[in-house]
Amino acid sequence: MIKKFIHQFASPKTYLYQVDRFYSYIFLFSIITYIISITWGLLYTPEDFVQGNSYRIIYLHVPASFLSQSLYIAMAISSVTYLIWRVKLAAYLVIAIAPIGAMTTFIALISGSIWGIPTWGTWWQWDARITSTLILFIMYLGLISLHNSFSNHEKADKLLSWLVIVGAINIPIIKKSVDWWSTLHQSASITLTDKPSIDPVMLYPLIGSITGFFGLVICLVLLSSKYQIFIREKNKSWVKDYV
Amino acid sequence: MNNNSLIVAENIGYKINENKLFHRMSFNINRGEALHIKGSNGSGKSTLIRIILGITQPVKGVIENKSTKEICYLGHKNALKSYLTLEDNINLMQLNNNMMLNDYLEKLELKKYKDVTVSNLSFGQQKKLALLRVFLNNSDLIILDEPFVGLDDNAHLELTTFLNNELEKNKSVIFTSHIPCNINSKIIEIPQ
Amino acid sequence: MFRLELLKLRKKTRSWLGPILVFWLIMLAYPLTVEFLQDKLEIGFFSVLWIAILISMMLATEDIFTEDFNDGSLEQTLIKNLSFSISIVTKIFTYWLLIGLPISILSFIFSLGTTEDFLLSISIFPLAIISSYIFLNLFVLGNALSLNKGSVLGALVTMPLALPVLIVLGKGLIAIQLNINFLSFIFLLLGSLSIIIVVIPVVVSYVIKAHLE
Amino acid sequence: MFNFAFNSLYEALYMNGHGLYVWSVVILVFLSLLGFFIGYTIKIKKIKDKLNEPN
Repeated sequence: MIKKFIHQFASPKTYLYQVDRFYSYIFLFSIITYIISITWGLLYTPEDFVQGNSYRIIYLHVPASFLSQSLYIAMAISSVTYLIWRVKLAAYLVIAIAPIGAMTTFIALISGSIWGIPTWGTWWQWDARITSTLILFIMYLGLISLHNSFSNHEKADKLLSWLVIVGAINIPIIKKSVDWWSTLHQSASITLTDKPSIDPVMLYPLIGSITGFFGLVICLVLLSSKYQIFIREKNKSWVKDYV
Repeated sequence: MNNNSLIVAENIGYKINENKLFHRMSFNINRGEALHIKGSNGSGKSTLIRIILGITQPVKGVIENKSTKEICYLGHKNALKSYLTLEDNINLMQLNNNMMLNDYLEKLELKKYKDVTVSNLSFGQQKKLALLRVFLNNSDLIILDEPFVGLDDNAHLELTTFLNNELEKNKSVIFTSHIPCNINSKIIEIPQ
Repeated sequence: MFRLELLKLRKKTRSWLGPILVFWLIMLAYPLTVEFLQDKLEIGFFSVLWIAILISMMLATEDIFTEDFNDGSLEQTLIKNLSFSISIVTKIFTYWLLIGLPISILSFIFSLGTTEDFLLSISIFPLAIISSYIFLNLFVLGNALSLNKGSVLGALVTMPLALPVLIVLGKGLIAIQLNINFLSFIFLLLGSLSIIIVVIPVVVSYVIKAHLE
Repeated sequence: MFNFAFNSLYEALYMNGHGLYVWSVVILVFLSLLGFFIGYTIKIKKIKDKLNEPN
């Protein structure tokens, strides 16, 4: 029963129409929230007592590093659906997300190191959290290069999904790395469990920037999945009359 | 669908990156029956064989293999280790404890090359060595992809007689071959 | 099954002796390059040791599947009723036995030679054995993924998986040198090894099946 | 809550020494977002034209 539901819901055609319907709303909502919370965070919140103004990078760094991991988990989930239920759309999603995940991880890395200059004095520090994000970045590159090196799409999808699943083992290591090797990195400002360790005035813009950035990234994923669907289903009849 | 049908295929279809190789192909192979797959090169003969073998999943349709024993298969590549001697290759193919081994080595004149490394053997001899796997098989389905290529006359004759009496032993054979051979078999044509 | 794999690899000296020689070369070259720092040899020694194990394992899996893929014996193993991942596990074990084990023994001898501290070298031995096996499994996955596309892609894909292991090795090493209880690191590696031993062959079997399609 | 943290635009840019880092990150993030959005819209448009041409 589930298989029928998934196939019926997740057929590229219905997906495409859904995306078109919601895309503009999501895009509008997230661009507004993002702009507001960034300006709010950058210009309207008071200076941090310890780090002065450089802490404001948190509004750009935290959403990016948060997204880089959740995008990978999203890829892992869609590769599992692809391998178990042979849902074509899930394979397109995996390939659609990979470059965007690479972008967010790249932003997280660069913003982290730029943030490091004033606070830790060096732009690169072999601290566990940063190295794991670097590892994640290399994994994204590995995934993209693996996908591009195969002409036969079905084969590339299968290999990619298996690599994503094996790579997913690395995500908990990143999570654990902050407390396992208690090193330089400040422990996560927002953890789902305990009380956030930054005071509310700075917290609200942070939550705003995360939701805004999240929405924008989702729009990017929708766009790139549309692109994937066009490439892969180009000689299907419905694509012609859709276009 | 009588019970002695070994392979049953219902309108299987296959396509690579949107271009269709073949579709709506159904056939079934009974025990003791031979099937000759004909088609110009690149028309998907080998892909069909790989689908029957179960290596490749057909994009559409269903294929069912009722034989419990391992399938005896020989493709274009004859799966030999060129850096090892003929003797080692026979061990690798796990044929060394087969009593018929020696007289087939005699028939195919491979006896005297026992410890010659395979890379020094001629193409025909390597083919015969690979065919040992077919002569000494104990499976009830034999699949051969262009088996007669590179064989001299007596080996060609040897293989044809062998395949014919395998059919009498109620085994079934699926093969592709551009070289004519007198094995009475059903024929399937793959359109271009 | 294992006997056959052993036969196949033993006769192919280039592919099992090669990695060991490379390991030997790296370990010999190390003291030569830091001749004047005679007393500080130990600190650099172990990092070079781990990197040498990593590289020789990468070389060991250079053509672990490519050769069988090209000459068609991969299809033959696939058709056999014996499950495909078991034949992969035996293949990896043979490679480890002929390449990983000698390298771990060598690393024990070398560490004995450089640090002259028997207890330290003895405790290095299990770390070397486990990590060489983990690296071998990871690079086998890398090789399987990039079967006919050259091993650069395989290395790029596997590197991120191997790095956390290197981090754990580094931490384990410090624990040994300060001789606080380093058993926890060995168990940590053993734990990840036991997961990898099960997961990787299954994944590799699916990956190769995808290649053969 | 909404008082302007800096008393002049210049100070907002300078952020007593940290402005360079903060604003370079802001530029980086906006450029990459912009780049990806434009990149994908162009790609989709191109492939749409290619699909429309043949028939």
